[in-house]
Amino acid sequence: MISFAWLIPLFPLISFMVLILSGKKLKNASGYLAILLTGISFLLTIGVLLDLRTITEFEVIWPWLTVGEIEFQAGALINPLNGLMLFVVSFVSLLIHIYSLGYMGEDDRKSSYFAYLSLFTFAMLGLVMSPNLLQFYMFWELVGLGSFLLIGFYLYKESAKKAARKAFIMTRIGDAGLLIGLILLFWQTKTLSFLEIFQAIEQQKLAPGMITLIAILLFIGAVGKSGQFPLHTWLPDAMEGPTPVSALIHAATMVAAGVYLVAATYPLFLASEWALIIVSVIGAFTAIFAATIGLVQDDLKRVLAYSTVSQLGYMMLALGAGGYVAGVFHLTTHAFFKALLFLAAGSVIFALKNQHIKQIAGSGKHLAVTKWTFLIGTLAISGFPLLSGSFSKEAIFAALLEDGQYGLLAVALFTAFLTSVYMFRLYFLVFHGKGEDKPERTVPLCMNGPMVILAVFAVIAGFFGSQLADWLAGGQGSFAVLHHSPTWLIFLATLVSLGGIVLAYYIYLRKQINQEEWKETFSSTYTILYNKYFIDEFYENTILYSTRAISYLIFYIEKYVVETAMAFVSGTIKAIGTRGSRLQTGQVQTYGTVALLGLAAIVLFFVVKGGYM
Amino acid sequence: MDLETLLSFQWGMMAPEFTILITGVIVSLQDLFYGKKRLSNWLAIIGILLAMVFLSAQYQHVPVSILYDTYVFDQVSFFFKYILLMGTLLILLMTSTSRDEETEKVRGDFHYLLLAALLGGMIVVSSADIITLYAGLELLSISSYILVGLRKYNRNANEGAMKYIITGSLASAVTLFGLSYIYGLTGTTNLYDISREMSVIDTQLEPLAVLGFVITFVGLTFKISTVPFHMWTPDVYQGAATPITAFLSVVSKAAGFLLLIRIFVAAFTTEPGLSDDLTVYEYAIGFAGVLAAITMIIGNTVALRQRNMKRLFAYSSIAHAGYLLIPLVALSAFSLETIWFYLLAYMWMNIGAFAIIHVLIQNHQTEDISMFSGLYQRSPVLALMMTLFLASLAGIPATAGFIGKFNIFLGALSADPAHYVLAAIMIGTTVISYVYYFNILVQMYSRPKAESSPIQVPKALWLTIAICAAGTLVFGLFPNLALQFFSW
Amino acid sequence: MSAVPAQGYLILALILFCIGLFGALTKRNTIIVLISIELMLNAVNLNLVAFSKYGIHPNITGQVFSLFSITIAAAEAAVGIAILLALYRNRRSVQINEMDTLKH
Amino acid sequence: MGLLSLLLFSPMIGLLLISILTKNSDHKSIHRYAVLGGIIPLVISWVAYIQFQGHNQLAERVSWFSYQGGQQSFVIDYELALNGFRLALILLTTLIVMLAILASVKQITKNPRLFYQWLFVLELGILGVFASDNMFLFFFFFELTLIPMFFLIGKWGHVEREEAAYKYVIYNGLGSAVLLIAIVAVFAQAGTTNFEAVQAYMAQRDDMAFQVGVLIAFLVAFGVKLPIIPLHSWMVSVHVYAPPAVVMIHAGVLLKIGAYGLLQFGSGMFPDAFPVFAVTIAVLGLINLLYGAFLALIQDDLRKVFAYASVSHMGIILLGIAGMNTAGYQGAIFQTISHGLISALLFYLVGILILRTGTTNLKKLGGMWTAAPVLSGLFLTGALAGLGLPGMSGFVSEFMAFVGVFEQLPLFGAVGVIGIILTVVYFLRAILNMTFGDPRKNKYEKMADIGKGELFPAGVLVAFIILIGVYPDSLSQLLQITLETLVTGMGG
Repeated sequence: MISFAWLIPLFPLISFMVLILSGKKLKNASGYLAILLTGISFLLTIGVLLDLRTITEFEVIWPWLTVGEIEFQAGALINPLNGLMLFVVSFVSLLIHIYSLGYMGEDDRKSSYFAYLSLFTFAMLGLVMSPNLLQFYMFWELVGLGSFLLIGFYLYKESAKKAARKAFIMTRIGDAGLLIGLILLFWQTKTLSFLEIFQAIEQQKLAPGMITLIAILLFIGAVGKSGQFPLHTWLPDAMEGPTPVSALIHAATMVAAGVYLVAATYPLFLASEWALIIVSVIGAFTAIFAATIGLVQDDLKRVLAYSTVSQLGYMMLALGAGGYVAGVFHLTTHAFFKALLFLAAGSVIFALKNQHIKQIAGSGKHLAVTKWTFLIGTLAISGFPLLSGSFSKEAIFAALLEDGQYGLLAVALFTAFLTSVYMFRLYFLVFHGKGEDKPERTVPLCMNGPMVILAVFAVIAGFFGSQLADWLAGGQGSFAVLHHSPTWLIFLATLVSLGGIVLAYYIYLRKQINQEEWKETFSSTYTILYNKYFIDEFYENTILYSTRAISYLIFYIEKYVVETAMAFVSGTIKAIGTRGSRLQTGQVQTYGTVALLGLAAIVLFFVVKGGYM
Repeated sequence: MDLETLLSFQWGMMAPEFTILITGVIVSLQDLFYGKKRLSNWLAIIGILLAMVFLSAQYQHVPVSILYDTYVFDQVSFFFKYILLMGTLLILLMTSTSRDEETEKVRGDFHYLLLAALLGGMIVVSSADIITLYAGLELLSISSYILVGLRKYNRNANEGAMKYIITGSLASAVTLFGLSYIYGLTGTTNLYDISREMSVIDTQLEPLAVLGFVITFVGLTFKISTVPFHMWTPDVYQGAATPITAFLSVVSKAAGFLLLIRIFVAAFTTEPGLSDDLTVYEYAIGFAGVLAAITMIIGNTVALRQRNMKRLFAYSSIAHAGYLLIPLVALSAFSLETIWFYLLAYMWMNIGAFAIIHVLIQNHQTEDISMFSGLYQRSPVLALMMTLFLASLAGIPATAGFIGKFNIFLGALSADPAHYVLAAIMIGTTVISYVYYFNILVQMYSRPKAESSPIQVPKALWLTIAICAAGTLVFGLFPNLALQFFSW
Repeated sequence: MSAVPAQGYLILALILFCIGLFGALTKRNTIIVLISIELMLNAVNLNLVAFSKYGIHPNITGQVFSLFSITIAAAEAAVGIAILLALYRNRRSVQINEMDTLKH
Repeated sequence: MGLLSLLLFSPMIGLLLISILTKNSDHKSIHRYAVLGGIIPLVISWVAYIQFQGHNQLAERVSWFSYQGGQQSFVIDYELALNGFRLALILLTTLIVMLAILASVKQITKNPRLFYQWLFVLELGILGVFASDNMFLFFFFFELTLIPMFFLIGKWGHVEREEAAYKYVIYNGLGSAVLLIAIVAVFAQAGTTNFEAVQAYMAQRDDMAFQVGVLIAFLVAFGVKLPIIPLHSWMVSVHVYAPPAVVMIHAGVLLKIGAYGLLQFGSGMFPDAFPVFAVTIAVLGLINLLYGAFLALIQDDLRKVFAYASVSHMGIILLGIAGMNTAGYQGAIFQTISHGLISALLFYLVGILILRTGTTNLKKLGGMWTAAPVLSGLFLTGALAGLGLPGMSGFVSEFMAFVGVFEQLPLFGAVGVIGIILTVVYFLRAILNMTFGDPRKNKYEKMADIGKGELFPAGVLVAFIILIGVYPDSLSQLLQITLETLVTGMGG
């Protein structure tokens, strides 16, 4: 089975091509087709995973591009990490395809939607099985394309247009870093294959400074894709897309690709202390930074988006602190519970056609399945004991402790507290309270089903931590260790998580703590948080403004320097012509005089030249 | 000189000249007694054809000189006579069915004067003696003066002729003045003797030699219409009837260039030259480079402002003369070949263009550029031909004009030292010339047609245009035909 | 040998030439202009004859040349006058500065 | 007559068909004959492709003319030969001309007969440029393209068409003027203009100053064609005012002569001196890249956006060349081909857009997707290809060009990579403003989507773009020998 692994991404690709070329005719069938083909991919993935128990690494490559003596290749690399990612991607993707059947059921452009979704699935599957950085980069960009298309799916909305554009551009900024990094790496090692790069690093072929530089450049790519500070602003805006898309792309898979990138090139990062420090600091900062913003947002999906940013920060933090398994573990659990949360949020939006949490306050309670699954997801993300999130978070804390990063540990714990607060704020506001709005339509089975399945996974995924560590260790080597927390840390983490829940309970459900008062007391803080630290405005006024300024500067150079120079030349030519023509007075004696003067000048010249004067 | 010596010369070699002379006499007698204009035309054409046949017999003939080296038949004279004869033939064809009322009245004069001018040109081409040269030159000039003024009831023609003769006489006085110094220094008028004397010239007299060189050169720029004696050109071209303008720009100019080659290249390039190891030519010719540069610039820039087609072509002809000076400045083994080829190409394209202008002027009674407007719709073939001629004049590939320019270029850059500046000015001004040539193209293809009446094109004119087009194209695509022919 | 050196003739010729030139370029009457040009040609003739007699290589050619040039000058002048007549018939003027319809 | 000559002169068949058979015909049959005339070179070029794969360079040589001057003889022959790069460009030419003819069927209503006549002359010129094996012949055909382009712009263009045509002629005239000086200077030294012979001569003569001088001239000459800032303003006018079908050829093929020339004349003939210019070319490339990108950012006319995008993309070609290694050259060549396809696609679509709306002003367009989803989707596809999305040809070429330049000049490469972020910005700005957004903003609400018949050319171009993007070896295998000759001369 594993030797057919390279077929996995092809099915969604077929789906994409069929749908884009003849989707209009297929109408409703388009969804089923996409599900069918994604399902085949999923089954293949299961087959591959089964094989992977015995074979730890499998690679198949073909020449792709010959440049003189250099040969760039394409192919598929299956190792435990990739296998895990394959599973997560194809599984969540399949569920979301099914879910979309209901969610997008009434949309005219359904076939386009499924086409894009398939395209994304194809790209994401291709991404996680890339045997080299070039192929990785290509699929990396393609998932960006899928994300772009889906964010902008409601293309008649101005906001969707802006969000799509922003997503593409912001991630592209990161991609530029990645591209520079990989080309540098290429000239250092003469290869882009992951395995050969690792060998080169092992043999210490690279200067330490170069490794750090390359690692940081690769990390910039990850920052862009995973919405880390300072390139995070696109991710909340990306919520303009249909909610299943947010679940798949902007929660479970694509945004995690940045984390995956760091994980996949982990030996490179391990070889550079500074790179790791930067990864962990950025991760930690992003985690707490996004969590604080999440506290005050009023849009259902935006809160989840900031939560995603924050959780991705966690993963980066883990990786930066040497918690390889912890990071990947959290990636996996997060994929399940965050996808779950988004799907639940999606069904709220589907039923109520509104996503402003204050406007729909409490109305969620009419949707029973949604309410309970959302609660499970919320508990999981908050790190409630025995749910998946608690295990992966503890692993991260343990890794930090192991690494001696006490400051970062404190940040992480505080973020965990904030996480429970804002998540339960969401839960209490949406699903408890008056709830005047009646749902406009019922949530169909095809939507509830995936939610329930994900809920199951959100509950149980946490128990497989040590299996995961063994699994990953099979392929990767010494760094794949799951750190275990000391009891006090587990206790502390649980406390923090429960504390957040309790606080949220008192503020939002019991209303014993008046939030309005708080708002006034900390009005400036509130304003800053509500406006997301004014980062967008800051970019607007600095980067965008200066870009536009440069553009206009060049525009004026073009207009006044280039064009003027041209006008000057042509003007000179014309002026000579005019002068020459004016000299032509029609007086024959003038003609004679000119000739005489010409003769005189020439004679004079020779007299001077010959030295007779 | 007794009869025996006189008969010992190979007079047969002069058969072309005699043919022209006799034809001229016959035509003038015919005109006097019968006054059948059409007959004159055919007689002249037959005469020229005959002359060409005689001339062809001299192909690859060893160089011969008669009359004590005053009259030579060599490669150069052979090839240039071809241009002169061919050019005149084309112009005669062009006028053979002319409807122009004014030329109608003076048709007979026109023919024998043209033949006389042609004869003058042929004498210039073959002369190796300053006196013959001068006589030939003046025969050509004086005939041309009259030709220009032939339309005696036309004020422009009068004025043009008057300006022409005044400038021309001034120029010939200057030329003669220079020539008199050359004679004074060498004591001979034979070009070969002059060149021999020049090589042993007294150091003190060197300045005088240079002076003679320069003054003569400047005087002769009149004939080829380059700076400083160029200003008559537009006025005269505008004043003269179109076929005569064509004659002046092609035949007369070709003779003028040969004159320069004969006098200066033959007489002033002998080693050892001046005291600093340069020949007089090498020492002094630099100024001709400056003249060439100014000529090219003036010709091409002023042409930009012209709307009168004949004036425009006058300036264009000034510019082309400027290009042609370059091979003289950068004298090398193939300068002669270059000049000849260019003149040949220039003959095809310029006479072709003038033929079309001639047609249009007759159809429209205007010389403004607007006469070309909508030509493509009225007569696509004519427009296409004009495009070809203009492309050639502008030096676009696949035309003889391009190869001509390429030759000049190659000459300028393969000379030692290479004349990069001149080459650059030449090509730069060529680009300027695109503008006014392409202006005509725009008129032809993109402007609404001026009149919807069909254009009357006489058959003989079609023939002229066709020959010119064929020449332009064939020599553009297969320059070797000409180049091989030249290097026998 | 004559008392007058060759330079004398040459300078005289040069002066004559310049006078002719001046006349040709400044006089308004076309007849005068044509006469001035004759003067220039005669200056050349003087040159030729002087060279023929007192030149470095005195010989007869110069005089022959001057005969040619006189003849040709006569022809030129005749043509000039003829053209001027035609012009006068059309314009009723021999003023050279009035001949400026063709310009620019 | 060899196959190459046949190919070279095959547009004449179309020209004759049009000239002889359609004298009094209606437009429909003129278009039909034009299509026929376009197919002929296309077919022959594919035959040449098949022959070439059998390692047949199809070289032809007939002596043409020569001069004997003193000891030296100057020989110019009619020499044609293929290499991979040239063949690729020839295939591109015949394809794009064919598609341009298809585009013209609807877009050219004014005097189509004359239009096609000039178009075929133009095709002849372009094919000649790419098929010739010596500098003279190259120049011969290079210059020959001037008149047809002048008319195609000046007669069938939009608004300021004649100014644009004159600008085209003047700039290109000056460019070829400089080129001619350089060519003749080399010819005067070497006595031949054959590429290989000149290379051999230069290697043996080893006169660095002369080579550098000639190379500067080449840089300027091809800099006009490419175009290199600040020699670009003609090209913008042509993009904006020429008819889109002609711009397809212009942007798709004609501009490529610049890149081809730089590679063939620069590194092909002066392998020793060319690396001297690595940094210069890199700087010029960066300037092009950024200058074009920044300007494309604020244009209100779609055609201007694409024009400056072209300027920017040409910067990548220059960067690739500046790499002076296989990867860089291959990147430059790929970019040449890829940009040809992409800009042909974009301008094909522009032509269709103009037919529908009569404008390309971005301020007047918006929300087009609802009315015309397929057209909008194709525009987006074109833009994505242009911004170098993997899986499309643009990415492969950009990637290789950057790989190339990074070897010696990593800093330039890095700035270049950052520069291509702007590519995304301007492309998306233009395309999204036009296609996305509120459909009520679309003044042309009733505009028809792209028709079935019109889909074909776009489909072909997209197919090629994706083919190269997905399987670049299809092109790179063609280029291996060319690259070897380009690079081996440089000792690396």
